[in-house]
Amino acid sequence: MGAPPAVTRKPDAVGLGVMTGLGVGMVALGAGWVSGPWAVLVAVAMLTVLVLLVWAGVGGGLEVRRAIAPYGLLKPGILWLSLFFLAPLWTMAVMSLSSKKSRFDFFPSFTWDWSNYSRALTDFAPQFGRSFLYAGIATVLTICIGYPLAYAVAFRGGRLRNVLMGLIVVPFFTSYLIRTLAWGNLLADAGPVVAALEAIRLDGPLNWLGIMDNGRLLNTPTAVIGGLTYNFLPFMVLPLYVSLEKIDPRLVDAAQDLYSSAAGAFRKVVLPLSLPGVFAGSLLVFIPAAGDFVNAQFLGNPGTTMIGNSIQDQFLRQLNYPLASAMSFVLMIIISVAVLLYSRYLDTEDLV
Amino acid sequence: MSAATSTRQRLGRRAVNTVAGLGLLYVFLPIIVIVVFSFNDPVGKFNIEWQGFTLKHWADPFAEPELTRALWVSLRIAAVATVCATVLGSLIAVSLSRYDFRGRNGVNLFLVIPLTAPEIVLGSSLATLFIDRGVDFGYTTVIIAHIGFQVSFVAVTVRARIRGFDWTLEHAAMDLGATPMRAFWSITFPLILPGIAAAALLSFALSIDDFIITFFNAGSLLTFPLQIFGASRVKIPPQINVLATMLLMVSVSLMALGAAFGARRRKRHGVVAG
Amino acid sequence: MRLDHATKRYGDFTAVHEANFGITHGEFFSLLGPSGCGKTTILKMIAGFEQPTTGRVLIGGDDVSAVPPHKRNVNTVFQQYALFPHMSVADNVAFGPRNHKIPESEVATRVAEMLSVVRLADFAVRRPAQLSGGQQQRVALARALVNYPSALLLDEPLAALDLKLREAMQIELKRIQRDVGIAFVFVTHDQGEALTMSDRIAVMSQGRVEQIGSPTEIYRRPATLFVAGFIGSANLLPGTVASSDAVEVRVSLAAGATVTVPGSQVAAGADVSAGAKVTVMVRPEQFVASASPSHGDSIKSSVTDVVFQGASVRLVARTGDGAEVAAVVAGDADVSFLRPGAGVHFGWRADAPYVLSGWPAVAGATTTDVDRVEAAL
Amino acid sequence: MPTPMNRREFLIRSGLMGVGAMSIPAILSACGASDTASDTTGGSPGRSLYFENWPAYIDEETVKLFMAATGIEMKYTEAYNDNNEYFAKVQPLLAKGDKADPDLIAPTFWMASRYVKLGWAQKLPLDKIPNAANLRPDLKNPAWDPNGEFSLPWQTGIAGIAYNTKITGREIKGMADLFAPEFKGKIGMLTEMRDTMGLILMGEGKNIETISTFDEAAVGFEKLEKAKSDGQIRSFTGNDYMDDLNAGNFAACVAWSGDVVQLSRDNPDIKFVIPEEGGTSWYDTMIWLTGSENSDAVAQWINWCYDPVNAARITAFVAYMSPVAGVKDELVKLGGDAAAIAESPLLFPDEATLSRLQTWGPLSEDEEAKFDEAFAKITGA
Repeated sequence: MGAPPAVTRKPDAVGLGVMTGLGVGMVALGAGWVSGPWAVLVAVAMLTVLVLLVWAGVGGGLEVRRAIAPYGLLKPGILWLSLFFLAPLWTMAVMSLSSKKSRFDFFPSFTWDWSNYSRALTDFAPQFGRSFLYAGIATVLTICIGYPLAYAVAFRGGRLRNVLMGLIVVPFFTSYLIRTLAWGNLLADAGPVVAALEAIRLDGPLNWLGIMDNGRLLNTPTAVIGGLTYNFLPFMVLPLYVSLEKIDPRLVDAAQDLYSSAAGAFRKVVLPLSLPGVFAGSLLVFIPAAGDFVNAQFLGNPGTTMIGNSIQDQFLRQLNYPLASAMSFVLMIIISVAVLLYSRYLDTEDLV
Repeated sequence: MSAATSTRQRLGRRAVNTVAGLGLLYVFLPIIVIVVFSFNDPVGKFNIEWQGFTLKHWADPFAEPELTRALWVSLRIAAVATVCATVLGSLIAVSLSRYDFRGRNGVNLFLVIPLTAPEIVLGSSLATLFIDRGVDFGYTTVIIAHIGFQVSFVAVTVRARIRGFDWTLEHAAMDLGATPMRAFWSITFPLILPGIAAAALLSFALSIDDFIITFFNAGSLLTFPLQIFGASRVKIPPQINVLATMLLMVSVSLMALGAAFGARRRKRHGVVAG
Repeated sequence: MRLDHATKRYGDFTAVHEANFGITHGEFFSLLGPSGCGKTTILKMIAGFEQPTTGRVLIGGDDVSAVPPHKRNVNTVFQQYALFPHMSVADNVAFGPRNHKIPESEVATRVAEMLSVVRLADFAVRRPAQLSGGQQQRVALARALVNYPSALLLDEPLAALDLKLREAMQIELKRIQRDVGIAFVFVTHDQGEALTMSDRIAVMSQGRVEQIGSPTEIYRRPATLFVAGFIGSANLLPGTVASSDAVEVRVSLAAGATVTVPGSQVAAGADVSAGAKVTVMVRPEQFVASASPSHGDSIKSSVTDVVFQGASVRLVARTGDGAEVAAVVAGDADVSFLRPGAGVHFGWRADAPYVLSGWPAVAGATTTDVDRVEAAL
Repeated sequence: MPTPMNRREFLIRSGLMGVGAMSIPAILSACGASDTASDTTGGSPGRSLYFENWPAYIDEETVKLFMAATGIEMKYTEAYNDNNEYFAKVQPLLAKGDKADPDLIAPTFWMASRYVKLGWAQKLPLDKIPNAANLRPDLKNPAWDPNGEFSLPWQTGIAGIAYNTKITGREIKGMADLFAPEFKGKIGMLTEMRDTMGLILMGEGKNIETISTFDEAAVGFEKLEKAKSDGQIRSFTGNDYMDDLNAGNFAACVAWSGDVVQLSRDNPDIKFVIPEEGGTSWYDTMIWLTGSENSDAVAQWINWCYDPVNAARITAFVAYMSPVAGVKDELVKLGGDAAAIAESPLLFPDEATLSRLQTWGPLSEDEEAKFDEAFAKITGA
């Protein structure tokens, strides 16, 4: 009885159609496809459809009502997302093809101006490159740090699992900015981390490896990547923990019973079973890291700016909305394509 | 098992634990700095160098009126946005996990997309919409922006938590004469409430701490993170550390409370629906 | 209570096809069939969770097809009980009466009374999770019965219990049904359960009601090959009608013998004209095994397996055309000649064989657990 | 499996959601305006005032004393962090012809000229500001506000070099020191283009008062670009350079005089120097935004601040040069630290020092865009 029947019902089509229609109407109103009297007309039409829907629900039997019910529950949320997620994307797309008549023209007009895109891709290629590079390295690092953490909690945590998990997550309940600033203090030239590294004479090798720059950590790529790694660590640890926790420890025993070494058991049993967590975590870390500008701003130098810094600068300081929109759009498209390719490996439901 | 392998295994085990311990230290390092410096007695504008222990900032955590005001702004925004987003998101989650209907996969995808778009894209696109439509930035725009990213988050979290919920319970209630409304409120709701509450708490935390999206849509409104961002360029009063530590303590106690409540519930109900 | 040509379709899929039968007051009525046959859908139409696509559901003469479940005076015991985990046993039981706005004092009396009927008076304050499976099952019963429904619908209520408990609960259910005297509509895929408890059984397959009758009727005189094979164990021997008249039908079996069956032992409506494809059913306990051909009809086969089962011995043999047949002989009979590989002749009393239309998919013995069917009869 | 709803419930649900959803656009456009306005101070026009200023740019007393003296309800906030950023915040409102939250803001002179050019500033009610006469003569009637009717300076200052002797171990004299290899990765520059570029260009022997095209300044941008790619420059900062200087992350950086005076009170290792090649002088100036109706309050406030007694109190705290004549005498009267400040050459520079300072001349819109773009490219944003 628990599972829904694997058959579709006819009134579904009506519900789906109505909801899609209302969603499109919402986007139309939000993105300004229609204006003035037409907007009123669209609003009236949407209202009419809603009234008809209610009327059908009341007049129609159990079946009709039941077929409409799921859409009824979805409607408010979906309409909200249509208005405040889809419509903005549309507006942004239009903006990215607009041009400004003068420097202080605050209402750029739509002119199919593709130059915004060519500028975004040429002038800001280094920033795009750095964003993906830093985000990529940070993702790998979160796996390196997060995996042992999640593993230790899931398999060694015993009854303290939840407490330990809480301990790992709790620091991230302090403000993101304050945490990043605190890293700035820790990594400062006269700060404790540099002092500690010097005390154990690691500064030489680290300089040589390019991890430290002339004995400095703050305002180097290392600091930016470190900040990204730190700030997005929980997004890796949580899905990893969820997938590791599901693994029955007896599977490891079974593998060892079947002559596998401890490392072999890990490699052949635990690791493959935890891969969905690794995939989900990677997305959850990579995406926000690629768009971040806080770490690069607080911990970086002029040579470590990421695309987020550029978008923010173009949008909020240079007021070049068309260029900022084009950059945002490129960023989103690159990430969406990456996510689509990546998501072949996992179900969307595994994401959180 | 030979002595050699068991030694190796013990070593391996110790290595994992050591790495995990170091990881935990890494996680806590900046927090220690934040907490310690809330007791610092800085000379001048900057709370960077350790100067001496004092309790005075704790005695008067609200000494910085602008900071306190910003914290209030953030709390208010988070409260309103979380309530709205929790309702919208939970409805979606209930609909998705309870019904099978045409377009369900589409809705699932639609929900995930906002979660996979970088914050800067969400923030700047929404700001573009507001500018384009001539909407003034302020409370409303920030709340709208927050609800936007929270809805997806709540929907996905609640959906995960109520996956496996036994919807026959609702049938049973109606079979026993309960109206569908009553069946929902007296049976389903109390059982999925922990899941919803957890999602609401998390999205509240997300809202309070959101910087990037808010930065684009706040206009001249200052939320707590925006205030910190402003302060970071001029002077960072120790009260920031005090308030951050207080927020931390509140969330820790909320989590502890949640854990304790959850444990008691599990013991009493056995079956966990949430 | 009646289903009047009730049909339920989901899209192109017909879950229930023209269900048309009545259930009388005080009757223990079972819906029996393999999973997916539509029996649960019928139950849901009666409870109100589903509406017939065409046809009607009548309770006490009123058409309730469109009445929602909370307004129907029937209650359900769900498969996994669906007890409310956040409520005590007493609150679970009181849930129905409270919905009907019955004064709290009376609710308390009723709950106490009903809990004592199901012998759970001492467990009123516990949570469902603190009870055993059997106790949970009785709470579910009490929770439904406390509403004094005109009929109780039970959806595979015993499926979650282990064998011993299931048998105990069968007796308990029957006792309670006799005590409260209302109609029980019992959905099960376990024929043993149905045969044990029911006054009447509706056997269903692929959305259709194949036969409705008392346990003896459907066991002895199955209407279709499906019923014959599904209820109890049967040896289904395909053959062709050699000749037939008013008195008897002669069938030549694929296994290589000719059988004479009295006219009274032909399924209603079966085509027994000469040349028609028919199946002769003989229950394993009706076979008489002997080392040499006895008088009367018999089929020759060779023993493949002898299983001693205490009270009886189960004999598996293979006929000339390769079909496997089974027989059950008394445990104290002399079976020394039955060694694997030995030839054996199966004979029967003249009125034992039974003729059905059509050929089975697999000739020979159906694999249902024989002992339990026997015990039920 | 699906559960039916009854009619009433269905009605309520669908109806509420429908109405809720439909009204969002209405709410969206309706409450936007009212809602930001509600954040400003209430009260009748003329009796309330909202001044948005740079952080740490006033002592705490002045606002309280002003409110007590006049009965005007004043809101004073410090969210003006960056000229460009603040411009971005208010432009959607002002460009539409709406009112921004504050009545008064204190942009730097070149940004103030942009507000005036765009028509987003109102003429000050000078007839009600008798103390305007106290304005230092050298600040009167700037090129972009020839009649001096749109702006009255808040504070003026010098951009020069600040350094931490603990890190440098030596005295810093001029711009060449900022590009010295020994300080690689230890040098800070300001995100304020005119100050950073001004010093660099003056270091290259240019006169920034006469520069009007990008080409004339290109050499400075090349110099900065090279320093950046060499890793000489650690970061571009706003006011937070003080943080890095104090913590020793910067050996030296481009800095503003008043900040360093304040900072060196707590940390004597921090020094400020006007480069041998010369420093820039700049001023932040109060402008009255369009749409504000509080003309009385604006007049009273400016008049209050231009009273040398009040101006001296502010100066004693912020340690910048006051635009108000007669402040030095008032400082001496105050005695103590304030009197000490009165002797500071950074607050009251002598003629020789003043002659080493230059102020950027006006740039056309297109040329300014080129400067900003080139600078943004180097700062990496």
